[in-house]
Amino acid sequence: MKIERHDTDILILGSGGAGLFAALHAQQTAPNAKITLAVKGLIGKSGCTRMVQGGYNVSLGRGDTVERHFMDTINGGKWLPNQDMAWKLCKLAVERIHELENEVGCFFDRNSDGSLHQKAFAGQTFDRTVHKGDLTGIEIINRLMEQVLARPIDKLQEHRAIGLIPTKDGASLSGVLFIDMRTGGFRFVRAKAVLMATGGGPTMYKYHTPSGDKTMDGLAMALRAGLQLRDMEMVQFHPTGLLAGDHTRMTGTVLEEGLRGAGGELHNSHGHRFMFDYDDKGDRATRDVVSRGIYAEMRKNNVSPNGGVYISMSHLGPDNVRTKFPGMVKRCADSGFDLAAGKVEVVPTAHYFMGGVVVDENTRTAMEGLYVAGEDAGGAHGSNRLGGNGVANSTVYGGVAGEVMGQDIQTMNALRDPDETVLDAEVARALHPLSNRPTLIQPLRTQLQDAMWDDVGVMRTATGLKRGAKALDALDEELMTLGVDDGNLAFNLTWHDWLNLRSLTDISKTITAAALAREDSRGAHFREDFPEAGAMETSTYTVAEQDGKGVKITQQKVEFTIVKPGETLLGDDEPETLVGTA
Amino acid sequence: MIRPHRNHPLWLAFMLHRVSGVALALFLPIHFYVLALALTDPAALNDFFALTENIWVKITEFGLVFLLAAHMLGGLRLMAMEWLPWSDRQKTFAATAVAGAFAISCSFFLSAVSL
Amino acid sequence: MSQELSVSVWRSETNAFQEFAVPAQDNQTILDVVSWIQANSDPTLSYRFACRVGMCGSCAMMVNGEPRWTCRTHVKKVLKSNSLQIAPLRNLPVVKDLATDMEPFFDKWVEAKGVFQGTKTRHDAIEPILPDTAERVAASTAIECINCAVCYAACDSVSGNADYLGPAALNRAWSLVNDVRDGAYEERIEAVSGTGGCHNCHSQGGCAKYCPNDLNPSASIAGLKRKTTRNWFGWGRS
Amino acid sequence: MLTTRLYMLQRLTALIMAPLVLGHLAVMIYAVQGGLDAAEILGRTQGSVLWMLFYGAFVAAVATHAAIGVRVVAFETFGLSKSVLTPLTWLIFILLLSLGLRAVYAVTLSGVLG
Ligand SMILES: Cc1cc2nc3c(=O)[nH]c(=O)nc-3n(C[C@H](O)[C@H](O)[C@H](O)COP(=O)(O)OP(=O)(O)OC[C@H]3O[C@@H](n4cnc5c(N)ncnc54)[C@H](O)[C@@H]3O)c2cc1C
Ligand code: HEM
Ligand code: SF4
Ligand code: F3S
Ligand code: FES
Repeated sequence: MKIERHDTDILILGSGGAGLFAALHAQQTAPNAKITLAVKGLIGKSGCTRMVQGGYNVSLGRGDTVERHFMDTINGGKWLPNQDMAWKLCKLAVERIHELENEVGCFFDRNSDGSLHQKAFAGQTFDRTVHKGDLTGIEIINRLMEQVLARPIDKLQEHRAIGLIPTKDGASLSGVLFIDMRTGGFRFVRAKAVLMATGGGPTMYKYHTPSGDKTMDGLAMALRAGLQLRDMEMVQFHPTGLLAGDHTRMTGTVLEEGLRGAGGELHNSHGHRFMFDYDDKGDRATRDVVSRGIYAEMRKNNVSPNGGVYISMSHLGPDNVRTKFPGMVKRCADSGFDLAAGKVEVVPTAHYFMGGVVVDENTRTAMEGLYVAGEDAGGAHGSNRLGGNGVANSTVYGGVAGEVMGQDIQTMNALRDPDETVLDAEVARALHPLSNRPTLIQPLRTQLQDAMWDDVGVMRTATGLKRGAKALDALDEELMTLGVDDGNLAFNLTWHDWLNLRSLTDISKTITAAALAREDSRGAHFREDFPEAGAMETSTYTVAEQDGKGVKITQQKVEFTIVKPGETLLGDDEPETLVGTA
Repeated sequence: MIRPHRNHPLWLAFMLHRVSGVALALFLPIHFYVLALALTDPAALNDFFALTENIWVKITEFGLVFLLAAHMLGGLRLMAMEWLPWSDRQKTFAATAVAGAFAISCSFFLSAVSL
Repeated sequence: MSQELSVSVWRSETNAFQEFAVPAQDNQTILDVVSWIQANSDPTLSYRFACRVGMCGSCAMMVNGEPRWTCRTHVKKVLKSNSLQIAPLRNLPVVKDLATDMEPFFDKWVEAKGVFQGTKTRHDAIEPILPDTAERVAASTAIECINCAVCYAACDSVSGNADYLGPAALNRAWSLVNDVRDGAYEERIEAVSGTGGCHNCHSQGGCAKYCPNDLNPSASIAGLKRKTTRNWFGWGRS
Repeated sequence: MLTTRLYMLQRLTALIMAPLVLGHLAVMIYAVQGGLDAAEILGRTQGSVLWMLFYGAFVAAVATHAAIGVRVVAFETFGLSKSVLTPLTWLIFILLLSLGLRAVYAVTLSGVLG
């Protein structure tokens, strides 16, 4: 198989908030460098940053402080976050939002006096979420995309990264192997610095929110390249995903959190408002609590026709709902549901992946030349991500990566040569299904999603996790026997379905192993057999690493570099929460 | 060709304006030629006018005046849309333009045939 | 609804429509129909999607001759005598089957100067802007575009004129022309006044009719014609 | 293919023509009553400077307007290349202008001068 070769100075994988910001900042830091942006989909039109609804957390004074934002992030992450990363996230978010408004051209919603409007998002002690209606991500990504498209940056669209290719000694990264999806050919791009910003994405669950192009390729590549991954058991579920049947891609997509905030009620099949059976805050409890409440109802079989529960808004007055949530009402209507006057079936849905590659607060990894930012990087959120911290994280660290790479390449003289055996192995790996007899791929994806949902999902037990691990091993074996027609490799979605499944299976195994190793319940990770959170002072996080054919999980002590459990950065006179005061 | 994506009033208004414009442009040289007959061959001009008693010629003329009126009203509508602050009533505008054109040309036609 | 839909899908290899029978479902979008075919019936079918909820604008196709975002188009809404015809979006080159090359669309977006040019930096305060001044309302009305190119496919001025920047790019330019924070008014007016500029719009209105987000590029372009006319007479901005 | 200049020319000539078209239509409706008659028409127009200016302006405007209009259609509908468009526009303009002015001359001045 012929491989096209191509050289660049800085290579960026992914065009979400992290990838686009990296491209911009790299160009600003090193204007003469050759910068290449490679994406699995179209630039700016793939990934999840575009799908951000709620908004962007940033402390902009008026009583709020970076310290307060930081404490919310640490508390939300149940003391597992890498504190230096969390601090930098909160601090730089302030500069980033100014940059987005003043330089990139985003226009966020204003108060009637012309200042930025900030709204409440669950789990925070200040109304600090900047937004553009309920379509914040489109505004951020469209504006970033324009800026990037207008600059002299090389674009490799519909180029799927399939392997990180190290140098012979394995210490540094030489470049990245791609499939040019439009032709089906291979392309190897050498670069002095590579940013991986492929955005994680827990799409191995039966119900999931992320965009279809996200299938954990980045983390699977990193794992194969020998990098350490942390917090891999931490999968965030959003409680209210649309449930419209297994045959539609709409199933799993998010019905926004604001619905419950505004008074939306969750009912089971008997019309019972069940959330108060599980938590005093009822329907307004946090994401993880509500997800578990719904999951418990599903187990008791109090379910709607498609196997979920209902969200009901009609008691708030259909017209009121229509004016308050026009986007959601229209979206449901397009799918055939009446959110304003009727009730809509919902189910918890896998939303965000807190786990990721171990990096420092400058996005550097253990491998020279490889940088990771955005949802692919672990550490900033710990065991749970606050709503509104996801896009702040990807834009902050994408920008950091751009600057750091722009500086680092000044001292890297030459491009590094690849280990050709790894290159060949990666090509062979991708070609594997083409030599098998063609079969359908989708049924196996469904099996994977069922296995992960049933046994490695919202609530976990050792028995379930072990059952899940066994199912995954079987799935893995079967996957290697599935074949894809090699008649025409150009835009061959079925081939990519197979490759997607390959990455998802690898990472699913890692999630399962980490979940089994973590014998407590923190944030998004809930073990029915270990329901306690454990002592905060001795908190550890999991680190996964490739070990032969399997994965090895170790526990690392959390370093409380800025604040220790029981302490706070807030002054004695500062109230615990300022929600609703600004 | 009216393909599905063209099947709406504003596209039809556009097509009417285009067809009428081109038809007028094709008719004009003939019109000028006929009038110039006054200079070269006045008798021929009168013969031509005699033709206008013919019902088919009348219908053709009706068509032309209709096109001129429709084109003008359509053109005024466009300029109103482009230069006056935008209004969502443009569709009504389009309809009014065509209706107005129709009225004018009908009155012309009626007065021409009602002898 | 009967048990099976008869669906004809454009295939680039044969340059012809190919027939498929697809099981009908209660909640089924056009994207689901296409996905079903690829997953179950013909694995070689190519198409594009990402978000599946109407945010990314990558799934647009011609459905029964009309441009639509397929992930948010319910089958029931467009089904005609139990059959569907699905083709790649008009006015763009086809990569394969139902997937088009959107490059010309985005090149024009940049050509129309659909890119913000700030006058401030990240170290300056964010400009207080009253949300309901006439200019801001105009800018905001045009802003929620997902660059799906549905309008671009609906427009016959685009099909007739390869240079024409098209409704989406001009709509973006109009939003920026009204953005008081932007510092490139003159360049943008220049950019939309050239051979492919706003004057090539013949107010066909298909853009506004089909925009899935209820935007009105037609109105935005009319706005640009107004501004360029003022500029031509040397009358200043508003 | 319209630039701002051509666009403005087309709109301005259209604006000039609007009242002229109305006037012309009114005369036509009046004239056809009782049938068209060369002598009647010529009797009204011949020797009238006002009618000459009226129709002269009309012809100048329409030649410009229609030439630009046909150019657009030739480009968009028939895909004529850009190199032929400009000569074509001028050709139509000159053709319409000369034919038109000759007609105006015929119905207004010819009797007086010749
Ligand atoms: C529906 C939804 C709503 C959300 N709402 C919010 C919110 O309100 N607030 C908030 O803070 N966060 C929210 N998030 C989370 C937020 O979107 C993410 O945290 C963040 O945007 C991730 O950014 P990223 O740049 O890392 O990845 P993404 O934006 O996901 O981009 C990943 C990019 O990598 C590309 N890619 C993937 N694989 C490959 C490959 N193999 N080769 C090349 N390229 C590849 C993709 O095509 C894409 O371009 C939401 C997420 C979802 C799904
Ligand atoms: C009798 C003489 C006229 C002729 C021969 C004529 C011819 C044409 C032609 C051929 C076009 C091009 C059509 C197109 O682009 O689709 C056109 C366009 C146009 N005409 Fe006329 N026209 C005449 C009178 C008028 C009048 C009286 C008005 C208005 C008051 C007018 C307004 C317009 C406008 C605004 C356009 C531009 C349409 C567009 O850009 O979409 N025309 N004309
Ligand atoms: S204006 Fe509407 S139809 Fe056109 S690209 Fe934007 S969202 Fe799509
Ligand atoms: S459809 Fe095309 S012609 Fe103008 S009004 Fe819209 S851009
Ligand atoms: S898939 Fe994103 S808009 Fe349809």
